[in-house]
Amino acid sequence: METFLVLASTLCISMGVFLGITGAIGIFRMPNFFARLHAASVTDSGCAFMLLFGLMLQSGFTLATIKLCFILLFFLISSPTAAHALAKTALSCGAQPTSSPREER
Amino acid sequence: MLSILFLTLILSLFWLLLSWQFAPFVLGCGVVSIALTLYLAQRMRVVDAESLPLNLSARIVWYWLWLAKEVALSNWDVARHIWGKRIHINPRVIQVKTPMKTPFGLMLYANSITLTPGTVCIDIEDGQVTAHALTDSAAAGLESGEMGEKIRRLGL
Amino acid sequence: MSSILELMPSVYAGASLALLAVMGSTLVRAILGPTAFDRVMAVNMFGTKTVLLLSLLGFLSGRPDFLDIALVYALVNFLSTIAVLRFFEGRPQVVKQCSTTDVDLDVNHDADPDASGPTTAMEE
Amino acid sequence: MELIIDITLLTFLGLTALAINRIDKLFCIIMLSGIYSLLCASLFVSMDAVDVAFTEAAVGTGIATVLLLSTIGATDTQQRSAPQRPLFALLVVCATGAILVYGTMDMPAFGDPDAPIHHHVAPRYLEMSQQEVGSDNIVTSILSSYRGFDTLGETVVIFTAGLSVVGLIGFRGMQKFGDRQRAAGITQDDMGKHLVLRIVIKMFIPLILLFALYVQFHGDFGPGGGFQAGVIFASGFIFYTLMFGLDAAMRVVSPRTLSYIAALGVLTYGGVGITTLLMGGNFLDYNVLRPDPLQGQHLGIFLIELGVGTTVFSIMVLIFFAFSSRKGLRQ
Repeated sequence: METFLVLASTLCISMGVFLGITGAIGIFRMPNFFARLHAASVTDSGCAFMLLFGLMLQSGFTLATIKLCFILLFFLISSPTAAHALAKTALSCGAQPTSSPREER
Repeated sequence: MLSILFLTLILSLFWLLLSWQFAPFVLGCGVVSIALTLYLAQRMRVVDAESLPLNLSARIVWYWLWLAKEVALSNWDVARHIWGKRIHINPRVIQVKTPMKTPFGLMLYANSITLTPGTVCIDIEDGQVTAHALTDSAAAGLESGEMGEKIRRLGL
Repeated sequence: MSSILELMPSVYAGASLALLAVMGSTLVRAILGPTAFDRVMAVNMFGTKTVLLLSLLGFLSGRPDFLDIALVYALVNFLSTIAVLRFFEGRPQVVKQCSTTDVDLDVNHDADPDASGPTTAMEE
Repeated sequence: MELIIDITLLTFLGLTALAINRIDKLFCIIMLSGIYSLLCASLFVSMDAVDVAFTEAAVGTGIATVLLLSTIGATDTQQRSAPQRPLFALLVVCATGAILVYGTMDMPAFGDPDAPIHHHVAPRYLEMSQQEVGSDNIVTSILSSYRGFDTLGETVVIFTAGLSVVGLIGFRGMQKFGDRQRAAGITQDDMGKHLVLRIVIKMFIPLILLFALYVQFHGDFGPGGGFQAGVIFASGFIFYTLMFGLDAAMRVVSPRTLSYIAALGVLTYGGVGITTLLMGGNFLDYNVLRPDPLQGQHLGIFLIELGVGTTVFSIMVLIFFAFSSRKGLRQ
């Protein structure tokens, strides 16, 4: 059982780390602000979820798990809200959502 | 009135789970804190039906599971594009009709769209959601309207 | 039995290091910009990564009471994002001033009469 | 392992500081200083200074950025270039830095058990605080009991800072309703425009307020206390102001009420001290408050933390109100 838990949480954490690195690369490879926003979204949703879930598996039925649950819950509400607000303001301030990869950088 | 009761329940739960102390003094502090929070929330007029959906049914759990699957799939999709040798993206702004009417349902829809990598909700109004899609498949997934239909069936 | 559990600290440590790398690249993005929104996004992402790092550090040192700090960030982190957006709202001119390049910004100079805002009022 | 993490964080810190120095876009500097604060908090946590990290988290994540933004909103987004090459200043800075580095050479290594700081009063704090003060969190017992006088000073400093800001900036030019609306960057149809933001903030505000109170009352058991709680509580109000406007926020709690609350906080703190004097103890010696010294300590710490929390909260909100009302003055 313990072996299984350790393996599962290791898997989750490495998954999360992989997604985090993916996002980090994404914010450099993507051509414009809106595309980068999607890359950041990968780290916000996938990476945070997998990592926190892996930690939850490790802590079991304790207060720490409950706090991790709260952190995850607030994350899943606040990070899309921030991204949405960002996109909305960017569009209304004239950022170009559709420029092709070659136009800049 | 129901909203206030609902908020009280949520706040009590939040306090108990955070503190997990059952000494009478700490519990007393909790009661005072919750009362103060409720008073201020009431003064700020942030307690109402749109932020506290009373008609939320347990079926939302199934929606969350479905959403988790969608998020995982689109994570994979975007990750593949990021790691790919050349970036084949087709970013554009699309507009989709929204079937739901309640503000909470619209909020849930907008945040679900944004949470799914590959699509970001830019604006949401009564009948229309404006979103930015990164790839063709992400745009197609949004345009199929499956997500909105699921939220509408929750009664939101 | 105990041997496999001893593996966990190294997993936490490895994950922390990887997160640090992610934070580093986010930091570079925040410095480079180019638009103001890129910076806001980078700071927001940096905050997310900090929460994750703090949780990991709590587990790494075996003191999960660090989680309260992560919880503060999870609750309040997007305050600064929203403040920034409020700051920019309806003032494309300010966005342009705050970006290091105007490549993907298309600011219409006379689109918004209110765009002058407090900033240009200072220019005498 | 932790060493590598510390070194990496420190490197990032240095990089950020350098970038802040090189860039003349003030907005960019504000964003970077947000990152700087996040890095500081991580560094504090990794060096086991959890209470300090908590304060940094509470202050740096929201309020600092918001106040700085209000400032550049009221002035300018571009740094004026310096008229001449400040060679002399560079020289002074380098010399001071060199002296400081030279000074650190005499200091004991980090975590050295023979360091003087570990032989003065620290052993007593570590060994006796459980019996003398009875608080699980030694930082709290040091801050509010052993060093209660210092903390009183800090609270008064914050109070004075708030008074000075209100005295300097004040709430002038706020007569007309429309002015106030514009002051916070809010227009009339704003409420309908930001549906997602509005609902999420409505959901979050009660939770933030309650979390702040949880931090206030659990300083005995874990990291936290009056300072952190006050700042987090103020963050809840700032959220509200950003969403619904300065006018609505001032209707919830007016600047006048806030200044009364701030004074009340300091008075609570001082009052506890006077009470202990009157009851025959030293200033801020909580043992005499109750027949059982431990209970007296508990009561005293509870009261003064309450004083600190209310003062910090109201001063933070007052400063924020003053800054964001200033925005409208230029129009």
